[in-house]
Amino acid sequence: MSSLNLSDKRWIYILIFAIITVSSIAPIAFPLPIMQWSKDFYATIDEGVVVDFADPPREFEGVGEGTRVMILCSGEVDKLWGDMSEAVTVVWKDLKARGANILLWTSSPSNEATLNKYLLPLMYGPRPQDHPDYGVKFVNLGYVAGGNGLLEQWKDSVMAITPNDAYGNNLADLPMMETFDELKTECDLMIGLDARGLETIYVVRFNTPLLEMGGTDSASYLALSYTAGYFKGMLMGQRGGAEYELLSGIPGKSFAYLQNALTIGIVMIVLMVVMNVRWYLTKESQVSEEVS
Amino acid sequence: MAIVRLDILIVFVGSFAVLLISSFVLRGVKLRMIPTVEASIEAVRVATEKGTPVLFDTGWTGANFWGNSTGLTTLCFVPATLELLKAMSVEAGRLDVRIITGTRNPVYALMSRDFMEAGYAMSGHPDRFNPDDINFYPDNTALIISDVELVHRHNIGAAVMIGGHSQTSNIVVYEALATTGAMLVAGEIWPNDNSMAALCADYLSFAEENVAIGAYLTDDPVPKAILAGEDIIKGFLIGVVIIGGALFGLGVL
Amino acid sequence: MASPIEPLMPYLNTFIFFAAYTVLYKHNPVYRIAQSLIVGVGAGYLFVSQINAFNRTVASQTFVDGSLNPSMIAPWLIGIGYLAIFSQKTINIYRFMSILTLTVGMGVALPYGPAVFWTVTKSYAENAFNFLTDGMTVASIGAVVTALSYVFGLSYFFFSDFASKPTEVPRKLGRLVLLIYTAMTIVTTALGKVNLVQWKMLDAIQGVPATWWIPGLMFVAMLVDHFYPLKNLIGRN
Amino acid sequence: MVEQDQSISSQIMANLPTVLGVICMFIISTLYFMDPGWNFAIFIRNSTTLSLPWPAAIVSVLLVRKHINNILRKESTLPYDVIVVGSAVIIALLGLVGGTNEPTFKTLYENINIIGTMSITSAIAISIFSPMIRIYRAKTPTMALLIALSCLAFATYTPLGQMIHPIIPQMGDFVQSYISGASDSAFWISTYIGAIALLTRMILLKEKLKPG
Repeated sequence: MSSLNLSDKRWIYILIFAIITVSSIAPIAFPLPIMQWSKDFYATIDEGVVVDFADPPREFEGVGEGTRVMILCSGEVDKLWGDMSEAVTVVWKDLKARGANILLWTSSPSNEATLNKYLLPLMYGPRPQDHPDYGVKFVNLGYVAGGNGLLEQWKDSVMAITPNDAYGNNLADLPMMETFDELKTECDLMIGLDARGLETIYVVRFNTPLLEMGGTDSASYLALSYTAGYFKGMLMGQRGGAEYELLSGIPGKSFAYLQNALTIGIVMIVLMVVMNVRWYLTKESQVSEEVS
Repeated sequence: MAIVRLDILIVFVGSFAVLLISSFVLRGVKLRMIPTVEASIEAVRVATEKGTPVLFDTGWTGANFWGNSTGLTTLCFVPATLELLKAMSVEAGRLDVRIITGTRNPVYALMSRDFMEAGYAMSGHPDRFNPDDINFYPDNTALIISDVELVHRHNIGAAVMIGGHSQTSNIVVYEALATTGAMLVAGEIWPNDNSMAALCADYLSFAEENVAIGAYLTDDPVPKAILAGEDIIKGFLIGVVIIGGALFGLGVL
Repeated sequence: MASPIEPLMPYLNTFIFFAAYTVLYKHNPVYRIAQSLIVGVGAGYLFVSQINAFNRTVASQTFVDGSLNPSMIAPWLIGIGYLAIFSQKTINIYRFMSILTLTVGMGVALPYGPAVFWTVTKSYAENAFNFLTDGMTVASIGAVVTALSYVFGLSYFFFSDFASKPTEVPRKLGRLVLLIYTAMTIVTTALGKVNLVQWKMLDAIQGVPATWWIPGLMFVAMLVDHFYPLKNLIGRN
Repeated sequence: MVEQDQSISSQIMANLPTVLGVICMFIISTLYFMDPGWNFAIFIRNSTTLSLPWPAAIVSVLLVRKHINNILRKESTLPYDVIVVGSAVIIALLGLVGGTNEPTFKTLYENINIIGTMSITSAIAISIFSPMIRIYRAKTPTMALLIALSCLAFATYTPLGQMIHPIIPQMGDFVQSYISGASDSAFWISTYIGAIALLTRMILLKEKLKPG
């Protein structure tokens, strides 16, 4: 390996790690504009929305006591958790505070392991199945294989395909599931965690209101679904968490990540400008040398 | 039994009808080139000159039951990339260079064994095929972390990475390839992954271009006529936006 | 019940997380150990989870109350058919199974293509001229910009001469639209992923037990190695 | 005419798996448009889905076998091959004996593979910053635009833009929501059309899914 000189790109790596370390030790608050899709996300939960892809339109009146919310952890949450943790946490807290009935499904063992390790203990303690809310306000289906094909089948009945929850309880014995079985009609709101394909299964056919949460950059590949109106709002990354904290007034830890983003943003802009100026000056001096 | 969304059904059937008709009517229409087809074969030659193996990484491309539209595009990369692998294997067999693959899809791993073996056999050197050069990894992380290791260990001189990689992790391998100065031919299923290829690749193809690779690897005019037929569907959609938009705007619809 | 090795796990996961970064310095044994563990554990886990999945969904359902369940015969046959790849005599059986798997997968997802491209296009068309009724708002201007960008973006992908030559200007604009997407995506991806590093850094600093010294130690080792290659130590022994 | 018929029938016979596969594909497709679906289609779909553990298990074994062969041949990678084989065997034994809920089995997977996944995903950030600094030079108008847009995006997605002027994040928000959204749509939709074209080629046996 060549010696460590100033043009060595390993300096970039060291610089970035230094920024992250400093940001992690001493976070401060910043002014934060709220993206339109985040405002839409909160408005859907708070005030509701009308979905009119199929006839007749469906009117959703926002999340209140007993609203049936299904959370579908069907994307790559295991990879993105470090960029989604605070947003998912604050939204879950809000749903609980509003009295929603929450049904959770994870599409892969690693997604299930991620939520079991980082989210559910925070919300329901080390043994969620023993929490007083369990079966009444919250049911965890856990990892059930089958991807969106499974969702296609669940549209008619969850219990017919999947009789048990993640802990081996019979779903039919859980009071919350009495009116939360036929998803095409009995699910009032779906929230996808990096989920894809729900629009073609539920939205365009059954007008199910759909919200989406992902990493900061998930917006790039989910943009179609927001721009085309399938998603009624999106919450992206730790920044999305900070936005939701502001909108809902529920305190959280998202702002720690913004200082890091700010410093990185400034450093990258400065570096791009400096490298371009350096390149331009080098080019100019080469040209003048050739002329002389 | 009821039909759900008749309009989508009509578009579905109509699309096939247009393309089937195009396969007869549009034979001989000239198509633009796709850069990665030739470049992939060139990558084999470049690796030969550098005396290193070629990395052929298709990521998650393969059989899946995700049951969503992105799963469909992933599936459609299978025939295209396998045909490309076979064409590269023919050249690699002739030049006596190894192709080291990387895949995380079990069905694809087995199929690539079949196609690669056939390619080496077609080159006249079936003995140069080594099934151990087909690397299956249990997940995307193992694939990326092992690809990086292979790039450094073999000092890889050229790579063809056409497929799908979770969360733009393809760029981690690209960055490793940059340290060895490798030629990079890339094309990704997802647009965000493709943005990473746009940042780093020497040759890039994207979106439907990758699905069309098989049609470019044959002299048969029918597949090319079908590709030309795609333009009719795109033209129709553009027409829907412009004419339909005006009619909606004017309150006619 | 917790695993007896649970107390060691914070150290292990911090080691794994930061070991993957050591390759930025150079190809080294720490990276190789992390890589080998990820591959090995992943392979073992995949093997077990597949056996478990097949057992739960097929094997345990093959005989119900002592009688054969006919719907379970096909999954057995298709699965076993994959083994046919190992003999040239039977390879066509394997090919049939793999083709069937691919095409059935395609069949599940096939209608979603037209479902998306038709409903998206229709939705853009419906909203494109909203400014006529809603006036000039950010949303109505956005709708017409969306429709135009979509048209340009789509026209970039024309394959044939008969379509692409007369649409040269829209295709150039389409390239611009795709470039804008690319630029935005590259930056948002970088900013999103850097959050993951910070998330783990926070965990290493604030978690119990604190494990920040593991990446610290790795960094020091790399720095020392740069000036005094550590393999010399092994060589001299 | 007779010759042509013969050639079509012989082509179908030679590509029987592909022909049957295409038929199955359309049978399955009908399920999307029907409520409820029909039993035969559901049977094919479920049977194929349920068989998927087989190829995954086969290639997992092949992977381990490759590393065992390396150990037997005493390759230079021997210590690492031992780690791969050892960890795979330990995990497999834990899972097979204790089941997938066995605590050590679960915790090893969580603390090696899930954290490894997060690590590799996080490494993407640095893998992007590095080429951005290395490659982004305003040599052409296109590159100049790319750099300008990158600066806009950095300012929009961090508090920086708002600190300078609120119009900056508003511009970034507009570009992302409308232009990038439309661009994403064009990208996906052209690929979906490409998928339909590929399947048309399969119907005409121009894509056979087998070599030769």
